[in-house]
Amino acid sequence: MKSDTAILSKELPKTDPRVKLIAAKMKKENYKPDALIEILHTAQNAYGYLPKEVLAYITKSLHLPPSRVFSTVTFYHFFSLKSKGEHTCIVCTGTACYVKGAQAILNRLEQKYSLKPGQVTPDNKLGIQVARCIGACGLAPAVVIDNDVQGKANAEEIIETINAKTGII
Amino acid sequence: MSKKKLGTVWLGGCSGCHMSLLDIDERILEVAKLADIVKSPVVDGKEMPEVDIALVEGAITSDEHYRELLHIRKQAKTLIAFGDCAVMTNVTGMRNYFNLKDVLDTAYVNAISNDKEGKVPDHPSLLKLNEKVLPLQEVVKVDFVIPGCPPDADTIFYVLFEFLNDRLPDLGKAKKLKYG
Amino acid sequence: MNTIPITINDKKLDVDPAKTILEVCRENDIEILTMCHLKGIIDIGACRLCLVEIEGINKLLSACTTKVAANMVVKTSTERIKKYQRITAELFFAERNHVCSVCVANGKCELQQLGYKVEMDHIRYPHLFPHCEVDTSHPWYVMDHNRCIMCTRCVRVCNEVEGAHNWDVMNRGHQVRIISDFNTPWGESITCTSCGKCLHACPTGAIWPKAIVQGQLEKKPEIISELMEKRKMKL
Amino acid sequence: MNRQELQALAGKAKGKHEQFKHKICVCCGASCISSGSEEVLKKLQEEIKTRGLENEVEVIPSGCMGPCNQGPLMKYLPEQTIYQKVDCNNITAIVQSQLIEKKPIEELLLFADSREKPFVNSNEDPFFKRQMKIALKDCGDINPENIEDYLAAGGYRALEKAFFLLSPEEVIAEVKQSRMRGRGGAGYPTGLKWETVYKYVSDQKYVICNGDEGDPGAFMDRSVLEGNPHRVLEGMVIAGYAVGSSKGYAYIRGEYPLAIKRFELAIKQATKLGLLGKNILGSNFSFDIEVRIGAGAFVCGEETALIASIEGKRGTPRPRPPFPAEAGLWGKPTLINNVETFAGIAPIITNGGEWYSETGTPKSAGTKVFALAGKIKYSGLIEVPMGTTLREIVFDIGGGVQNGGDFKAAQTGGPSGGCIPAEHLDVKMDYESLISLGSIMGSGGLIIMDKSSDMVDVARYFMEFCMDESCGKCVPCRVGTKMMHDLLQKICDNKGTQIDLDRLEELAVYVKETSLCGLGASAPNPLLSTLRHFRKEYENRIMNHQ
Repeated sequence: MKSDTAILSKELPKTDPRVKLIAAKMKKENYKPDALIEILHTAQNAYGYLPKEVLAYITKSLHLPPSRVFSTVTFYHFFSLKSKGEHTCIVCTGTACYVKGAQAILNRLEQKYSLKPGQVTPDNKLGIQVARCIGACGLAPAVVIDNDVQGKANAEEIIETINAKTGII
Repeated sequence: MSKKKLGTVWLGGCSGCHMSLLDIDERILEVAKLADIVKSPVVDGKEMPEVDIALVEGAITSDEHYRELLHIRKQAKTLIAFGDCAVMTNVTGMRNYFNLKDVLDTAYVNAISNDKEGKVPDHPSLLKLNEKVLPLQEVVKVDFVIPGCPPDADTIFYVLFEFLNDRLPDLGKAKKLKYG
Repeated sequence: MNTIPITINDKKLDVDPAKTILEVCRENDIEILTMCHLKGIIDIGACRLCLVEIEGINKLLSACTTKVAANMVVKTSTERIKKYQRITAELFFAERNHVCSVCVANGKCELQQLGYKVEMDHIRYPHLFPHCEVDTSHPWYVMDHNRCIMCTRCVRVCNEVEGAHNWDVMNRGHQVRIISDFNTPWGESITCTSCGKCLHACPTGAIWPKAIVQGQLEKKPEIISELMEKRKMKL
Repeated sequence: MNRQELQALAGKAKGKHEQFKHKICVCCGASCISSGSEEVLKKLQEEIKTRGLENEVEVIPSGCMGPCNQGPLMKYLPEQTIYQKVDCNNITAIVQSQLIEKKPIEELLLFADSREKPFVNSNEDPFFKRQMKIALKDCGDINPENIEDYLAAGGYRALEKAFFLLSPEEVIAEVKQSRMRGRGGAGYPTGLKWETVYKYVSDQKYVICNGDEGDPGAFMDRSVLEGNPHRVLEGMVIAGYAVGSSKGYAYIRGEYPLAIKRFELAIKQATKLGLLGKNILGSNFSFDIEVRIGAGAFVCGEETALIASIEGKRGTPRPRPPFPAEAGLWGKPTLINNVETFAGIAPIITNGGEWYSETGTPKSAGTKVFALAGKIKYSGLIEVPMGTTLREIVFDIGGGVQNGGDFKAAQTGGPSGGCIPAEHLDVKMDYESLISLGSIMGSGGLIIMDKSSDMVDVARYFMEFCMDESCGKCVPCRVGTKMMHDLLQKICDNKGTQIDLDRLEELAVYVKETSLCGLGASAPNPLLSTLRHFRKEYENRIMNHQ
């Protein structure tokens, strides 16, 4: 719990293309409160996460109580209140991947980059996450690096790919 | 009927439960008719001998408590968790929401004090605190519990009297349950 | 008025079909334990204390959300139900940090009463000891998450009765917490009207007024029920 | 578009396909795409063009063919010859040999690396031979992004039949006669559900397609939505017609971007042709479908939670009754069915309910799609008649345990299901038989485990899943799953005692019986079933403890 009064009253720059995108989506959905999750999807895609001032903007536009929006945001895994990093590496820990050694891959990545799932490197270059199942069970174990699914993954190859993308050595 | 042996122990608690035990006042004479109090903070014995009933006040907070409780368990036929701390850690357990290090630092390092170089005491003769405070049931098998902070003198007397007469008390049925 | 016959604990009753099992039981002095129920606000069936056995239905159903039906045969206090009520009470105590001896609600707490009713002498499960905040930022009231049992009576009262919707629930699973606005300090809330209804709705020592000492706390959840009753009559 | 125009268009589309002598399907399901099938497709198109075969050979980016871990897959029709692990370097050779010289390259055929002799006609391969495709029919043979392909394959004819030849009551009667049961997991009779919704009188009713396939290890719905979205859409419209609804929602997991894209495209195409929207095919029935994207919450697969989520709220379930059929989305009567259920509707209407009921077992009719994964030789998507034994699935279709290992257990139903040990390999896969073994059918995830799997850890893994996915509303699930997880972790760490095991069992039964929704009520299943079949493993852990 942190005091955020200043951030909440901050106006968003209307010319920001991301703000425009959200505004257009809200208009398309007729500012209906039941479209909240759809609008949050748009915002999350535009920013990569949900900054508080954006939440405040959506809250005001849809005339919703702030706690109602915040409760919805924190309920769903897809929405994040922090940046997930410029590059993301998602290790699938679904049952098929788990049985085929996803945990070992995750452990290796955690050790290599000193990150726990959900954390981001200090320079915001890389974030590691886990997914409950990406539905690529035939390719288990699967890892997703920046939206590319790497099937039958092997920790060292994953590290190579990540290093190539992020410039981390 | 031969006289029973009763022991009471004070572990990680405030001794309030023992104060409440003393509040049974003159009824202690009835207890004394049925049992000898062979070990207690209010009598002389140092080691816990074999007893029929052991009342254990307080939670397990250190290695010493741990060893002592194991010993009491060996010596006692009936082990009674005596008071909220023994039953569910209560105030003693309030440090469980934090790391032990933070707790000690708050007490010895960060607290305002005359001692400029505040440091956590670590003399070998001092007992070592466990990372988490545990209720008795997490360490040994407990035969009976008396919750309450402290339990009422009436409740304590009721439980002792029943046990000393070889009956099993039932706090729920007797409407004598109390937390806090 | 049309009535339908039902049987509760071998007692035959003729009841209004619009009522829930819980309402019927309360009117007929049949005890049903509840925690998340507060007369006047919408029932959610979350505490699972009011579960009853109904003949012909496999599952236990919550009395607060299940309407009576003709010829229903209900049992409210079988051994199975009593056993589950005790486990529920134990889980309530083990989940957060209920230290009765230092709680303002000691002696006035519905959770304590529940423990006594189910004859819970100790908690068989390990305590979770979560780290919980105490929000003292509001000038008059305190929100102590250590004592919260997530009955969400405050959330519903704030939304349904006061219409402010200051409170809601964040996160999920065992990490749920009651929040004010964007999980910001209560004292900075832009929606709270400081009406104090949540304080009376709260069954434990989670929400309480400042400047009070142990033993003085008085909670009157019935004022919410009375208020809603009056509103209904006006309509 | 009216009825005649639809028939004309379907005829035209069919004729267009028939002018090609050969068809080559390249699997463009999400699995094959991540193995590089899009490049293969591009390269193949170039190859056909270079050889000037554009008028003879049709190249189709198709949906999932089944054996997902052998991708990218390429299928030649009408020969039914499948090539596996195709890459850009061997396309020229394959085209030359298969198409021109009519001589398949044996070492590149499906399962060439593991079968003594691979099959030129894939339908003769045991992997396919034992299957029966109803929900997955056409999936893998048509381009899911082209409505004309679907029309050519007989698509939307069931809808036409329903609208013009059957009354809503008759449609429901057919579905009832088919004895189909909900494919989402619980197995409630579909026809009965439709009838209930139909009977409630309301100014507005809703049809919801539940595509929030959250079970880890399951990808049936994804494959159907990606491989044949129009089939699902057609099923939804028929359902709308039958129950008297004009508005549908398709709730699809956010983790499946391709499925969302293809389903949205299908809606667009169908709307353009007048198969969705106002006065469909000139009738006086109107129906719209909106896609809602899930945001990552397993509990939203539970119908009342899904409804809350569509309403834009936290996906917390509410007690039933009232059931959604009475009071669902915005308090209106609502029909919720799973993707696979909707995919089965069109064939039922086309061929009749009786035809469908002839397949499967007396209590579980029809076929079931399973996602076969884990320590199995041939993993992937399969569809078999209900009542097929687990042994047939694992050993005949799946080729047995990977690397010749020993079969230990099969996990069905994901975190809500249980483990079936080797001694029950001959169990018939239908709703009742699985329940009698302490598992459930679930949505169709089937994870095979070998001797290296530690069953206590498997129980812990699923409990952790349920603990994280619990919505936190009711006490048994919120605290109970956390408590059970901590106790399981303790046993996994060899610190458990007999008392812990007793507590665990008591809690499991308590959580099962008192939880508000299906997630909590089924969360103890993996624990209870491993305790039932593998108790020794738990006891060994405890005995190790001093």
